[in-house]
Amino acid sequence: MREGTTYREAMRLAIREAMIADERVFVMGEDVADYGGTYAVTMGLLEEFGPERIRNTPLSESGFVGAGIGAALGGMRPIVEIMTVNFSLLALDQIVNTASTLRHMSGGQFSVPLVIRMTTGAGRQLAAQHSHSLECWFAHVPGLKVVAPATVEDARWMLPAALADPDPVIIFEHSGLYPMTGSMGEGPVDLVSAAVRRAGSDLTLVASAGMVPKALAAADQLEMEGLSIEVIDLRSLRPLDRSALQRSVERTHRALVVDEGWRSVGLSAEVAASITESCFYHLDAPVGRLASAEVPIPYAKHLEEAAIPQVDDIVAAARMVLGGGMVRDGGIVHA
Amino acid sequence: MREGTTYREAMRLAIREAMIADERVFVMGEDVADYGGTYAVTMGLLEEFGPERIRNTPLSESGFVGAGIGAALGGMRPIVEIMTVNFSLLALDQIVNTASTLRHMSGGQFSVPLVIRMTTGAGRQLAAQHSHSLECWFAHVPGLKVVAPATVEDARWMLPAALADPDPVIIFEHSGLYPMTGSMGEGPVDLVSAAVRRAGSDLTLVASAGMVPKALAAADQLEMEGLSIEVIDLRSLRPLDRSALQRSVERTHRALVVDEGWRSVGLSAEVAASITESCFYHLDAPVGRLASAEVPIPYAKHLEEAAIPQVDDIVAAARMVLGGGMVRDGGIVHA
Amino acid sequence: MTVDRRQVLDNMIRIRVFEERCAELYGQSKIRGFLHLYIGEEAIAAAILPQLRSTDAFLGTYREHGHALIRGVPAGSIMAEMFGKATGCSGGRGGSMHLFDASRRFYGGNAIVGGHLPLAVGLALADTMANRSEVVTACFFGEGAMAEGEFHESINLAALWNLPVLFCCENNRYAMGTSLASSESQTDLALKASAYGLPAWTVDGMDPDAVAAATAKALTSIRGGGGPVFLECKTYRFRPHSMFDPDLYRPAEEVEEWKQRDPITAFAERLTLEGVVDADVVDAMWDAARDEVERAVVEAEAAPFESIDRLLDHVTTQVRS
Amino acid sequence: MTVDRRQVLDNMIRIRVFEERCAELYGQSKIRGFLHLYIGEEAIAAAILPQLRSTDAFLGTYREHGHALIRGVPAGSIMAEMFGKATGCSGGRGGSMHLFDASRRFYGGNAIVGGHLPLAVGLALADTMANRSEVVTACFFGEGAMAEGEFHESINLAALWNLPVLFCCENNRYAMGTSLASSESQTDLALKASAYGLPAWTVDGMDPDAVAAATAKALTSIRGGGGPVFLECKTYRFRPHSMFDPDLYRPAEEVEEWKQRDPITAFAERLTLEGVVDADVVDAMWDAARDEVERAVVEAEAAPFESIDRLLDHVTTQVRS
Ligand SMILES: Cc1ncc(C[n+]2csc(CCOP(=O)(O)OP(=O)(O)O)c2C)c(N)n1
Ligand SMILES: Cc1ncc(C[n+]2csc(CCOP(=O)(O)OP(=O)(O)O)c2C)c(N)n1
Ligand SMILES: [Mg+2]
Ligand SMILES: [Mg+2]
Repeated sequence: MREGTTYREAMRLAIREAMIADERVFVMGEDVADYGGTYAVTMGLLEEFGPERIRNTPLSESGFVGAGIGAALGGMRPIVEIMTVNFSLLALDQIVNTASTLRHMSGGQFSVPLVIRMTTGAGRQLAAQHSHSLECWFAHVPGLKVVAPATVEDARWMLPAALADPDPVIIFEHSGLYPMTGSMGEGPVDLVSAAVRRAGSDLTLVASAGMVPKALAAADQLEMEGLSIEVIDLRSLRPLDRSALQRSVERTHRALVVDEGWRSVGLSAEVAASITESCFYHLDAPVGRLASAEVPIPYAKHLEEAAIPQVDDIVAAARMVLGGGMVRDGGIVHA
Repeated sequence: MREGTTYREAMRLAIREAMIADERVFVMGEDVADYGGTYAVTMGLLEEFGPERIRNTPLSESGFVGAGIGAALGGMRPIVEIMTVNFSLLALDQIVNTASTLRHMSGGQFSVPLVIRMTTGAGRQLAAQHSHSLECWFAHVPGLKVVAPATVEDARWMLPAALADPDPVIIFEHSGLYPMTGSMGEGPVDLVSAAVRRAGSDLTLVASAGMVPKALAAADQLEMEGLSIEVIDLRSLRPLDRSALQRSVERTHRALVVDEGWRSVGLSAEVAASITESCFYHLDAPVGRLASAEVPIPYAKHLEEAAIPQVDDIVAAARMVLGGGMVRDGGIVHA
Repeated sequence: MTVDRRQVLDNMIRIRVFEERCAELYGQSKIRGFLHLYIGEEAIAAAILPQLRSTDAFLGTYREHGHALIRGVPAGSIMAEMFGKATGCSGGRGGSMHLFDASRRFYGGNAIVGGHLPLAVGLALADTMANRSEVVTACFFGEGAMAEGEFHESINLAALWNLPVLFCCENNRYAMGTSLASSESQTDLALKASAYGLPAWTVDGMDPDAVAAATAKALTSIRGGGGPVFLECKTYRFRPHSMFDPDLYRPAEEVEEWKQRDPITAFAERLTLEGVVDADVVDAMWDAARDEVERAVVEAEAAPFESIDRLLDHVTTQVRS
Repeated sequence: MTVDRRQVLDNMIRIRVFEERCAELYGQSKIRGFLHLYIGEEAIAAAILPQLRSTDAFLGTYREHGHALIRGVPAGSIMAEMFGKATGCSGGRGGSMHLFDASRRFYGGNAIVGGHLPLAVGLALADTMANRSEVVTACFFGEGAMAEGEFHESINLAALWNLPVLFCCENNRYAMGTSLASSESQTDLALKASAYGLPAWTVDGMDPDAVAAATAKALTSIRGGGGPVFLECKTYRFRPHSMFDPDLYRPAEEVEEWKQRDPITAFAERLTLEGVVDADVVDAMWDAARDEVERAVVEAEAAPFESIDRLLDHVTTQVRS
């Protein structure tokens, strides 16, 4: 009976299974132990595996992320949890200057088989310092692999794939998805391909992480107007599955990219540029981009909602692309 | 007699003038004092202004960048020097979580009139940890203004404009440009508009910082083949001067973006996406992107050169765009 | 400076009443996001903040309602902020973790643990460079912040440059669910701080008199040009870390033991014994605090939300036309 | 473990000869990028590294030619690396600042000041968790790194978790042009480190015997499960920070004074006086070192450059087909 598992439980199951299967695997991060994880992902694991392997750290993001890199170099398979992407800003030196470069700088002598999990996204009124969606920064860096599970199945199966990978893998979990239920499937899954979550022929909607359920809801709504929308879940943000995007848009001739991150120089730009490069002569309209308003995420609920793409915004933007128009540049202000 | 000033001297002159004009202005950073600045930009200023205003800091990027934010809040006009963008990874929490958000989070009560200068770019065989071009990360963040002087004139005049701005401004100086000579002009300059550095009608070449001289050289070469190339220097990376790009490409119908940063999810993606959005029905070919190979920059000279766009690569890519083709995705490996 | 001990008691009561009401309002979904209560720790803010001058600068953490209140930010504007209203002290953009008040040199409200420490250094540097004499920057932080690199870098800068900063560590023994002993190899925090070469003292943070006395000494030294001082106040939070915290990591008995040391009860008793107050005075304080908070709630309820058209305001200084 | 003092002298000579040749080759543009010489500081690597076992892990800074050499990385492969050749110990990708040798547990060569300290913690953690007993991770860094947050976070983790790390601070008094006194509010670095609750000692880094003795004691303690040890070696770099440094920040007399204390001269004299070596032995050491380096140069010259087709190798594990 696999229906009805939550994204959170799927993640926890994945960690637990990995720890049982391989004693080199351990979890390290702030409040992963007694507290049970900020988002309760590691709840109960301390009791089962003890404090060595469910290892609480002091508040020292650079220190424990770097220690994870070192432990990976030393033969372990650490799963480092950074509470949220907001705090990863304190650890970027280690991630970018060390984890992503070591293999290359050493001429291929060293692997860093490290998995970093962190939550991303807004939507909980946590305001500007707790609501970043900075996946795009990581997706820019050679030497990293970056994935964003948007389904319970990926929450369950991306972790073992990441642990099996000899290179550093960053898993972005969207904090809004933890209570979502769904089927875990049978696994395994890969870390490189995009998935068509819904087939369609009039427009390709590209989304990732927390935007996938919204894109699907928007597609349902548009279907009632007789429009056939294909929804692609990027799954892997680095590498991007450019050929999946190409295949889809060559059929639909139109695309809209939806991104919870800010618009300028973000993920949506790369997806739009990539589709345009590969499908230029197939496109009936410019690729649309719908991203978060270019503002630090405000606390007030109505302002926060207005800042982030909502289902209605996606519907409106899709209609715009279908009409051949350009999705308005800059933040969309919602009615 | 203003001809022949170097980019380095222009920068120094700008600092010196600002310090004479406004006693709230001071310089803070690693080795700005006795050492004279890693790139000798502040050489001689300690003697003139003393150690309070040419303030050496310990190695603590997060600490002194944050102290710069605090000093700005406290009414000073700090110029914080981060030696290179590579080390700014240690200060990103302060820049993104504090400097860029304070105004918004406080409902507009606080300004952060801080100027951060840092060098960027590769080309000096300094290898993976000293060769990043991460301008695109900063250009993604609302609340920041990001500029990249590519001429001696901008090196001279962007600083006073940045100091006059009530918001945090990041100035990226390309380390390869310091010895470049040119005219300083009369100033002032703005921090928001792109500049046409060379007019042309067949193709718009878009570049910034260290890629501008290369783009100009490539344009000269192509002119000998009878091709008329327009070269646009972005100058401001946030905000982007999207209308300047649009105006140019509406005339030329073709564009190639050249970027020293990595290709995926970088600055070139935004420029390409933006041009495509505004000029879709004017474009005769997909916007080309020529960026650095997706590899941590290697030490060996021939490998480093191969990793970064060179004049010949620009010429080749421009021909490709002019032929209606697509500039090859992923890193270009040079012949 | 001598503190008015009655005022200190009153301060504690005001914070307590304000925050207990906040907890209720959270239950009613009037307040959202993260809400971190200071209940149990009131003695610290109550005894230190009255000793600061209006010219001094102040920085707190995300657990800063009490500090804002005692700094003088009107309860109504704090409450409106937590309701997400346009009249809130941060225009509804900040919420509980980001209270600000420029007119009172209150620089927030910071939700990055340790993130405000470098700002404190910079503010003190600005005051020093501008020759604003006797001005102090007071920066409050939890003991959890001391493991962060930003603590290390900031306290070194302040000590190295002899800046007028009061570093006030509110050591409530836990950083979320992480106990001090599992966070610091050196749990004697004053000893740890003293290694940076600045005066570092520990006081009982449940005792407002002790806190006030140490603070007075520290401020005199700082205002006199003696450089930064580190003050550890040992305290305890009676509530979970935030409204999301299941509070599984500490024994209920430990919480109960500390609650026996409730700083308000203890201080009210002491002042009563000493004849400084009597039961009526104390009751009147509670009543006035309740009044204040109820007025704040009414004000916050009545206040307007910001127009969505102003979503993009305050990103950079140029306001959209 | 007792060190062979003749070997220590030989080690110092090998480093000196190697690096003086590097400086020449830099002048000839054979070596490019940054080049940081260790000249003057040789006693530290020369006396510590022979005491490490092949099972121990080692991490250094960008000033690590000497360490690589004494760790056993062949001079030819270091030189080839600096020439940017495919046969270099990092395949020509790293250069002077990024020497690596997996077979010797030599984890680099790191060019971010302080950036390797967390790695040391992690390596020691891995050894501990995998029950590899008596294994030590030795991590060398300059005194400038101690102001960085990464130092603070790393040493706390190591002490908190009682990990087998030797923290070796090469205090050469300057971080580029910044003197210790303008970098640290606490210039007694062992005192500063001891605040983390671990043994912390200072030794004369110009005296190989002192360094060797302190190291032996530290290693015994660490291998025995005593947790990390911090060792400050007071030293001086005779050359500018890098080949780009105009060296304006320190008086020429200061440099001269320190040069009088050249560790090689002094130690050779001491060993001669004690009858451990004689002039012939010492001469032979210099000759052998020169031979070694010349062979390395010839080897590096003759080595092939990496094919540009392999530019994208080693980014992720999957090699392009
Ligand atoms: C850099 C950073 N890491 C993690 C968090 C999540 N977090 C919020 S509060 C907190 C505990 C802080 O403890 P302490 O400093 O002792 O303050 P207290 O909450 O006890 O007052 C943590 C881990 C954060 N906000 N910032
Ligand atoms: C994080 C960081 N900031 C700045 C630099 C530039 N830099 C390189 S070496 C150095 C001085 C380091 O001094 P120290 O740690 O004492 O080592 P030493 O060079 O004296 O051996 C600096 C500032 C850097 N490489 N990394
Ligand atoms: Mg605490
Ligand atoms: Mg040094």
